[in-house]
Amino acid sequence: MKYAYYPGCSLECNAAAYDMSVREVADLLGIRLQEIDDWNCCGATEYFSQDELTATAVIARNLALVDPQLKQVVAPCAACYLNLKKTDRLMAEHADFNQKVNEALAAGGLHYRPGTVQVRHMLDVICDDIGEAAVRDKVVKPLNGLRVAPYYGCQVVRPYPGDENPEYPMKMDHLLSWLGAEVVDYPVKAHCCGGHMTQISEPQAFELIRRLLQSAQDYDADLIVCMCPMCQLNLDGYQGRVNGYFNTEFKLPIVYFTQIMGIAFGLDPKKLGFGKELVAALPVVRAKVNGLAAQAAQ
Amino acid sequence: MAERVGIYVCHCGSNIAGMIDVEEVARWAGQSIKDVVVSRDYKFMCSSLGQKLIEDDIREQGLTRVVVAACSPHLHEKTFRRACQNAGLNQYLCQMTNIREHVSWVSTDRQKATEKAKALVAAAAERVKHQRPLEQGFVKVNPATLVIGGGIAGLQATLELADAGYPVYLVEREPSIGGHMAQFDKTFPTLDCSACILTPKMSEVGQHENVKMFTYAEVEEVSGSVGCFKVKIRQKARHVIFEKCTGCGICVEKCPRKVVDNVFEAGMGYRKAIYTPFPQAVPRTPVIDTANCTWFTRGKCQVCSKVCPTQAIDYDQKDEIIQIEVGNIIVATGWKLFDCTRIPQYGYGRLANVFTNMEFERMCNAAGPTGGKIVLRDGKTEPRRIAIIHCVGSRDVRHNQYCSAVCCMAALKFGHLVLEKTKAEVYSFYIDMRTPMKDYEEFYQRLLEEGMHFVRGKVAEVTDAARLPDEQGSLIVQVEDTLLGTQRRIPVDMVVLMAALEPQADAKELGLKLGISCSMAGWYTERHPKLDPVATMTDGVFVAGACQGPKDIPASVAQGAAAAARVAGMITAGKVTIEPIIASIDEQKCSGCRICNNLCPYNAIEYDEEKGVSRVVAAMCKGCGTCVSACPANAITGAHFSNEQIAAELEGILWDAIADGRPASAAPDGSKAPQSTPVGAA
Amino acid sequence: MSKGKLALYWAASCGGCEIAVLGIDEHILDVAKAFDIVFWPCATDGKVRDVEKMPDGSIDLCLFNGGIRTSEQEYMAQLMRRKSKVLVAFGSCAHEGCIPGLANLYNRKAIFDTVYKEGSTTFPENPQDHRPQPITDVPEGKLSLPLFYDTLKTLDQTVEVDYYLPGCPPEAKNIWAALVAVLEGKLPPKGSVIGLHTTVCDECPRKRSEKKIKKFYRTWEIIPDEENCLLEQGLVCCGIATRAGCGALCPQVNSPCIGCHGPNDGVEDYGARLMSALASVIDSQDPEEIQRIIAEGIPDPVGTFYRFSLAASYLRRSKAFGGDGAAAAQPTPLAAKA
Amino acid sequence: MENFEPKIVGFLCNWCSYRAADLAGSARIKYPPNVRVIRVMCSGRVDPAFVLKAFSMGADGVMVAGCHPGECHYIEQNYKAMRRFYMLKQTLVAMGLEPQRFELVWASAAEGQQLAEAIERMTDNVRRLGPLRWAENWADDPQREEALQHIVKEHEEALEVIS
Repeated sequence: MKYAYYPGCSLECNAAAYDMSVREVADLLGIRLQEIDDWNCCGATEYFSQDELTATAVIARNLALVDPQLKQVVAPCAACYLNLKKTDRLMAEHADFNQKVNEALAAGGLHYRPGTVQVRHMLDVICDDIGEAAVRDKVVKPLNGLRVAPYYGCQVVRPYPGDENPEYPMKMDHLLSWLGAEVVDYPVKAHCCGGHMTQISEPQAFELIRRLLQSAQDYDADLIVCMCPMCQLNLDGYQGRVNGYFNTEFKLPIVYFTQIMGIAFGLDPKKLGFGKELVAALPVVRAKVNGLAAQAAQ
Repeated sequence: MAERVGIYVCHCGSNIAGMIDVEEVARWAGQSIKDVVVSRDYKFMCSSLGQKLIEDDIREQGLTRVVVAACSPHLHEKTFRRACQNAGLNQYLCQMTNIREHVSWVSTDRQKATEKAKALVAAAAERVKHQRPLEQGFVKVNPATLVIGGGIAGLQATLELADAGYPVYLVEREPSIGGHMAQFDKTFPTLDCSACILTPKMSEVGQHENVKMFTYAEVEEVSGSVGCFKVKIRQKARHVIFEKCTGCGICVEKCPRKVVDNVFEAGMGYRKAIYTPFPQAVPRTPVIDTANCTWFTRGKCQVCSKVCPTQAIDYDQKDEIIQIEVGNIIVATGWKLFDCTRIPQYGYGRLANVFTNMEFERMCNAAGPTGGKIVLRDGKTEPRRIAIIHCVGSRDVRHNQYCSAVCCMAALKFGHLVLEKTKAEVYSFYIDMRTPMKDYEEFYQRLLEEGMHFVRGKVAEVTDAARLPDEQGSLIVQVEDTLLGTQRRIPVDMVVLMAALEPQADAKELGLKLGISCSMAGWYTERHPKLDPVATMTDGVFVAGACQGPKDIPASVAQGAAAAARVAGMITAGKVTIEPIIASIDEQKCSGCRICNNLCPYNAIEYDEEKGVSRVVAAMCKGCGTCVSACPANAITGAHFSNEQIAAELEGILWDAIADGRPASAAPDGSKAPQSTPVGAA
Repeated sequence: MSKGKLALYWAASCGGCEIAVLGIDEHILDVAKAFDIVFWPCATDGKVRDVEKMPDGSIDLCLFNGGIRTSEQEYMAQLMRRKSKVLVAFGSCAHEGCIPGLANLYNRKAIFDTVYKEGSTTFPENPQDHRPQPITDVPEGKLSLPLFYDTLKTLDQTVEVDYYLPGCPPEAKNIWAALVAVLEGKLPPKGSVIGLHTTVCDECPRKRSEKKIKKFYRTWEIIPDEENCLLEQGLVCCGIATRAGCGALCPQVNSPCIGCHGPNDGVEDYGARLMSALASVIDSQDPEEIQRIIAEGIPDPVGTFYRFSLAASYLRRSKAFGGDGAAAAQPTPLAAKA
Repeated sequence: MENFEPKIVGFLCNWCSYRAADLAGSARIKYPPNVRVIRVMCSGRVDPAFVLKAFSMGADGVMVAGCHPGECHYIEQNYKAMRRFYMLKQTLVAMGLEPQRFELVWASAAEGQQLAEAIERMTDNVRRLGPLRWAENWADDPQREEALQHIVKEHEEALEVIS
């Protein structure tokens, strides 16, 4: 199966581990990713509130650049995924808006007809297109004994939840169970990580982060897996600051779901980007997953 | 000889005349449509003066056909047919066309609406010329009635009819009659003991000489029609011989196998593998739950058989099919509870101390699993704070859009019981408080005074993820308080979800057997939402209680009685009229190809092997016309909806298309397809 | 009693009807005894101008076979109508268009393309793509050919017809029975089809039961058993909708009826009867399965349901090539967008 | 084309879709006046011949509406309507009719809004397709009159030559 691939800016720097693990896992599962040639930034969250038309045009450029042979584009970053999807919908639903966006695209010799490209998240591709049997088939190191808390965040399940319950999504829960992990069913799995609030009001952001960490810890999670660079950054990067602020002692590793998949698939942790996170994940994984500790010792 | 057609266009005050130029329609019809001898418009055709207009014209002008362009024939077809009949014209020579619901009320352009009305009038006029006089038939009504469902609505209907002296068959799926009401502790707003008012009715039904009860039984098949239904009932094997059992209960007492009771106790308590659902059950005869009985699952035990003093246990008993004949059927199959796990953010099934309303009902009931004590799932701790969440699965576009009608009052009742029995604080989280019936609002006021807390807002989630020290170990209800305009987190020990009432899972299936339809939500559809709430589209089948839509006990009882009154009316009349709109087969044309033979869901078509032709059994035909349009030999005719009548209607309805759509050069050919313009030059 | 005058004419048809007349065998002598054959181009040396010279209404009976495809045929139809007391549409072509009527799925241009351009026998001989012209100027004057119409019409779409004799071709016994009826003056009401008033099943000896069809087969896919109804075995047997009178000839030899006798009394569109009946007994309630059963089993619906009666049907012809072919063949706006 | 108002014949079953239309009226839901209703007891009464006749007589579209599958007043007759619909539609499309001109709609007695929307949608679709004027498909050849005259003339000339 072949898809256009839109990594987005985060995956080039702070979320490099996500990019690495997505490519590794995709390769193993036979998902062929063809990176969009000359893609540009999705504008993240802010641009839409500044200037909707320009923001849309900027994003639509990426859709217009998708190889016409490919009907689907995969975006691992939740914000990129949402922005691409939103753009396609806006253009499909508002003919006049669509026309304006295409006028802008025409300046660059491009055109995009809404609906031509289907925007997919990596999680959906793995769960829906590849499916349980094929994923289970690739598991060589089942994650038995590892208590994993799936963290969905906001943007993949809202406002376009697909067939998921946006208040209580389950897809990553299922995926983790296929890998043999003990899935932590904790109540805040689709609550907000604080997003960019860290830049605006730290106390607010820290409180939101603390809730997530606290709940995962209350449910005895060994680590949290996420599917968004922003979430990972907040939970991992700000964990120390949160501890300082609230006088807590959280030490929960935060990794991407594709990284933990790679472990179950027996891939080299280095190639999966382990070590780039601040709260080290590998020691926990090695300590908990049966057989991995011995292997690491060798 | 040409027919003499009269056309009557109704103004309906300004309902029609406001959007349609009725004078123009009448003028045009009089001038342009062939064979029209009278064409009038009138303020209110359905008034006695309007009807008299038609009657006088029939007598004085010798009309042979009448067209009334007014409202829906579903409202006034009978009125105008009667007027024609009064003046000596067969009622089936009157045709109504609907220019109100279908034209004036839905249009915005007067000219276009007038054009559409003309086409409809032309259609009716062309059609009516081909209509034939028909006579209605009659069928005798069997005085016996089938009531399906032994809940409070069905019990009420049963008693009304039985007391009036008519035989009633009552079919109940569970081992005992009583329904949901038997599970309740108190009823709102009077706080009557539910069992105290229900059980007398149950035993009355159980002992009534005119009632034949089938419990632990289901309706298998229904055939026939109003007046003479034939019903097959599946009596499920009880494995206890009904006639021998005295109901002493020793088998239940001695049975070693305990099972979680998911039906009557809503999963809160236990019963035995041989059981009666509750102490006051009617009948007292127990049933063996073969899925759990050790004899049936492992081939050991037989304790019940050993202890039974009357040898009433029969492990080899089989399901039995019983055939009965009835004149009418009352459906009172009730409702089932919404599955709260469908809203995972409320934590039901995941968080121990989240309960459903039915679980809480059982908990409050003195005869229930906790002996009426309100305690947490551990069975001993009394809660200090209780949250009651309204509209769980109701008024929610993701689940059920409707209001379940009883939950607000039930929540108030719960609040009262909690305040009466415990020292706990009670919070009600409501979207809107709905207390419209007699004494209901007063009850709400009473709870306000008793100190129940009301928070207006839809609960976002119930979580155990504490944020603040005093939230530790509690369930936290996260809600936007829309009166204060703020987010609130309220820690509680127990949450009660007021789950929606939903149609029974097999409501559709039973509906198909009975030939009645369900609404989009799955409730049975009544004949008319306002004016005929207990009848259905199928003559002789009535609905009562919550199977028609969520309703509380008084409303269910009222409907049960209403349905019984309708049935009693039919029985007293002794006969029902049968519409003559049926199919018939011309044996000369029929080649016996047998295409039509299995098209009739009522088996009204039979094949005469000897003559090699098919035949319609008039009494069984319901007049749908499906066989008429299937017949490849054109041998079947549908009375009142014949090919000729519909073809004529088409020619009328497309009069202007024929006039302007047809190329002039094609006009003179003597072809069959487009006949000459049916109406004169406009 | 003086002899009656009889004429036979042949328009757009295969000629089978002409031969079918001879199928009445020695009765042809009775015909000769009863009638003067005044015009029968196929068999006698009558000329059109002889007919033109006859007084109107002087022919007692005209058996006219073939549909109306050209201006000449229309002229002849009008002429024979004018000269005849009783005009009979003889055989399926005159009655309802028959196989030539299926050309109504195309138009003149498409038919000429096939014949003069794409046809394997004509193309090498016709490199300049010559087409028949109504008028051609030559040094000696103007040469003319009849105008070829876009749409074939049945006889009764062209002139008034008194009776119809169905069949492709009509069976000898029915021809003779019709002639006897004329001779004895025992004709049914004007406009009638001379024949039976039921359908082929009535004459078919096969065993019939209730019908349910899960799959339609084409004739080459299965060998049906000889006992039971062919339709119940999945073959599209048109006997259910086709006027009896043939004696169920085709089903008797294990071949489904193809419908040459046209519809039963009172039916205006033969294909509608067949479609409705067949669809009614498809054994599925699933929209997709139903569509699959229809699409796989009946790949050529018009040819199946209107094999003999397209020209006489309500719609008479296809739309895409309708009327002035070039204009009507344009794709519709929606199709163009997609 | 601008002012083209399609004429669509709607066959509505007595129990569901006709009542849905009644309900749309009672609720004063506005929709285009282009669908003209013929009431039949059941969608199973709709004979393909009615549809074909309607098109041949100048209808621009035909709508058949019945109870939802499984909700038929006559239990299952709307399934027969559905089978006929697909059978007829395949034939109509083979004859060059645009599929949007012939639609099957399910509307329960409670779905006045849905029926109104279906009518609006179909009216829009048919309006976009333009007038059908099926009978023009077999309009006489423009040269027909001349060709017939020519035959008459030739025959007259021939007669003159002979005599």
